[in-house]
Amino acid sequence: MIAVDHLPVLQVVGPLIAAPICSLLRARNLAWFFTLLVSIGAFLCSIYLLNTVLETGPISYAIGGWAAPLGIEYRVDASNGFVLLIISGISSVVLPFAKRSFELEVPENQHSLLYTAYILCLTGLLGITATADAFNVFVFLEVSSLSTYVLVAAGAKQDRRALTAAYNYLILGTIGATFFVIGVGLLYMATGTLNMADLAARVGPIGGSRTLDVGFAFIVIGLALKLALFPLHNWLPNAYTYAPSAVTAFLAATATKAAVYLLLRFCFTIFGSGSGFLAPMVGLVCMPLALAGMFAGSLAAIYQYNLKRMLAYSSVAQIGYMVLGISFLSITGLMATTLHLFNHALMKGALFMALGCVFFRVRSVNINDLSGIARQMPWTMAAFVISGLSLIGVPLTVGFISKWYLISAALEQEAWVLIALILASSLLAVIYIWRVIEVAYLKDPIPGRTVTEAPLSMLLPTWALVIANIYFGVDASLTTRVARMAAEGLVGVAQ
Amino acid sequence: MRHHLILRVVSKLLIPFILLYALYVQFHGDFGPGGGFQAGVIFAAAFVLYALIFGVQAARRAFPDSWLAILIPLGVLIFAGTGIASLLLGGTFLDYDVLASTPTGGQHLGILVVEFGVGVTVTAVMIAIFFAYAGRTHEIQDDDW
Amino acid sequence: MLELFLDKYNYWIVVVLMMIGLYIVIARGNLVKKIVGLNVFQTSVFMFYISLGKAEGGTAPILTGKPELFSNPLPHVLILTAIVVGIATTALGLALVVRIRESYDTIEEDELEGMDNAVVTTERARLGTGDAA
Amino acid sequence: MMESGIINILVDISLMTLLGITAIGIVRSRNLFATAMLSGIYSLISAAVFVTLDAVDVAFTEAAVGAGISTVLMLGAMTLTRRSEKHAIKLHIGPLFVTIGIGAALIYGTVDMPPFGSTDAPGFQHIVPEYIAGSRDDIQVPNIVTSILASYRGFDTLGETAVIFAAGIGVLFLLGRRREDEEADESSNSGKGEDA
Repeated sequence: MIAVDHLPVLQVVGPLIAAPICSLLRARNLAWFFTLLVSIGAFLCSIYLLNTVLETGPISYAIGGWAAPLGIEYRVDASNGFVLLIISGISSVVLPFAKRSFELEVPENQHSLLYTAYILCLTGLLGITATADAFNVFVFLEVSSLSTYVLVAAGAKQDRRALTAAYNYLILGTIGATFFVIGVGLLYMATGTLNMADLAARVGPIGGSRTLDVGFAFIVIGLALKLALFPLHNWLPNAYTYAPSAVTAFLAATATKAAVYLLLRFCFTIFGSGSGFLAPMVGLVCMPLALAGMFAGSLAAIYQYNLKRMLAYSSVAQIGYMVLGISFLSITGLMATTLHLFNHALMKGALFMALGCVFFRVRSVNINDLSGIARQMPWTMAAFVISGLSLIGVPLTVGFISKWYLISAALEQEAWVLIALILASSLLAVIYIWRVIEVAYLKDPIPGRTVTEAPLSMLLPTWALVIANIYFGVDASLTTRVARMAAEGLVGVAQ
Repeated sequence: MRHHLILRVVSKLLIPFILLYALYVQFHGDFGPGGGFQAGVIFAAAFVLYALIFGVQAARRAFPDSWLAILIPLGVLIFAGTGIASLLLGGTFLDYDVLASTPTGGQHLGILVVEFGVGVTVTAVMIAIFFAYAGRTHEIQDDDW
Repeated sequence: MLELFLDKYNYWIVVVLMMIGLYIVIARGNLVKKIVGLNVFQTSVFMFYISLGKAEGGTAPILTGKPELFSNPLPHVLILTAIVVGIATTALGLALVVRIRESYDTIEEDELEGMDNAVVTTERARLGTGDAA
Repeated sequence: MMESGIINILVDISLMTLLGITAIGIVRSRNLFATAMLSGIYSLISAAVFVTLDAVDVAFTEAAVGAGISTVLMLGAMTLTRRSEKHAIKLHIGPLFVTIGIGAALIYGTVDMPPFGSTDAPGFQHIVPEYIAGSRDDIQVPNIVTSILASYRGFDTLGETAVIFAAGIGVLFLLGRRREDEEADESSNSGKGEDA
């Protein structure tokens, strides 16, 4: 029973210990199975943690036995408990899918290293989410980033552009992380502490310090690079396009989510009360960028012939929605962002996995090669269409819930223009999803090509996410309850 | 560089001292500057020197890939294992107090062990990285420089 | 004015060094040079951290038994970690450069982009004819 | 403060000037071999700066890593790539403005900072006194940096080890297999593009 008390840290340390063990496993099936077990373990752990947090409130864990500001603290509350659940859950769904996908797309003798990098990436993402220490965030951010570069570069067997994509991601990611470090340094200089709760308590009384303002700005820019906020999104389309299918599905559904969570944490928990800088920074800078990202991303998506790239640009647009939710600076806006974190993970995970199924059979995700594919791969394309509808925001899917809360937040502030813009950008999503439907369903199959439905091991995980898209779209009571608690928790600590 | 007699003799004399110094840095970190990371780097530097003078093949024989494959993960496991041990002994993760009969003794033991873990992984990773680069090129010729 | 300079000169020089490093990263097109720039940028950030931990008249934070004024050891610890992260990033970045060179035969950004764009153009052309048929 | 202060400032400023010259040398050099050497020199001088700022552990590490390992890596990579930059060094206006903007923001931020060397800074008042006392009484390790690194913030160091491990895995993944294997692999896979 003692083990239960240690779950906050075991959630992260479990995968951290598993990674070196995985590198020792030479048989690739064994490495895959081991990775799957680890991921499911982390998922179960996150379910337990979130459940406990919802019932009894935040859990704090002092690593090394040193109490909070001295040592590094792990602190799980509704908001990061939710993000832990998203990351480990998506990972557990993607892994069964990943096996066949990696067998096709990555050279055989590299699989145990590949799964090791995958576990490290999972470790890093869980670590940055669970920690309550600003510098510890950086360390685990780099664990996840370095392994992500490797995972992206693993697409090089299919297309050498994966290498340049990984390199550019490495350069921009490192600049982002260094900006984050500068920001943390400035905060430390002004407050003398690195613990988030302690920072929040000490930032308040200082107020109006230029050091703090600049520190905050650097942290926001660093995170904006990591979460690919327009116009700092340049690394994302190539990275998502040329990474192996399973990696894209995993990253698109988790990596940017963790960065958005960090942005929430810094904006609201730490700077919520203290700096007079928050409101102008968010209102004048983040909101226009979010809107620009929504339109630039969707418009760029319409013109792509490579569908993975199309969805990557769509992710840029979706990140715009998340940041827009933040920029309302209200509980409803925060709920919209938190809900969209979860919902977007479901829909993008499903969409990228459906494309992964297509690639597995067709060896291409260019739109013309998909002519009439729906007749040959009906289940895959049905999954694509349903999650596409969710992306657009059609009722009875999770996408609708996100849009609903986003529009409610705009309504509260009577921002009619914003509502019009949100609806208009959803129409752009209709266009690029319809392009795919038109080609896949209405055109004739390419003559002479015999393509069969994707294997069950890939189809079932895809459909698991599709069903989640519908289930949480019909009954959003659980997710909205968590999102409300998360939003209140994020703001509440600061007040 | 195989034919440079002076280099070979000097480095043969030097390398044991570099290794000794690495060990000193590894275990003296409590008192002066140094610790596992620095020691690992110095240890690896000795091997890089050896490889440069006597050839990568000889260095690979001295430090075979199978060792590296085990040592790289081993260091991380030693470090994290210390954390798990303290957890099993009733403390929180990485709480060294519980590792020995007195808290101070536990702290000393814990610091020693985790620094050793860092040293192992750093040494192995640095050597592996060097071999990985070296493995992709032909021997560097003197007139290349 | 002089006082402000004496108070802040260290930070200011370090900021200038950071800017030079960052400039190399974003302005130079050679992939190895970019990594060097990243190193300069990060090393300057490290100096910034260490500067803020300096105590006037202090000594290195090693206990000698006498009561002494120490410089702040916490930034030292953070930067030790950051240096390690930096070298890890450099190693991985250079490995990527080596692979890029092997498959593209160049490490100049504009040439890489040119080659990738050429691929895109041919793909689009192929797709265009596919549409007509 | 004045007497020893002035000497310190002079040493500081001369080191910093050297750093500036080296950095500009890196910007202007087209020869990548020279760039790698200059980058090693930059690290060595920064190590000297770290010593003047009392950070002996950091200086040690920076010298070993920046001047040692990372130069070796640069040279190793260079034997596999090329020795000089292709394009002439010219001023790029866009990046220049970006960096100047970022620098200006940082300078703006320094205005409210505690003076350089001041022990009134919050960093000296909060937490750190406990580290010093704890290192003396509880942990009994003379090097305070070691006791924070390995004990108080040991988890960061575990993360750091994981980062090194990740880099090792990454380099082995990218370069571990011999070239011949990959060439065989690629020829069986009909080339670079996305094959339909």
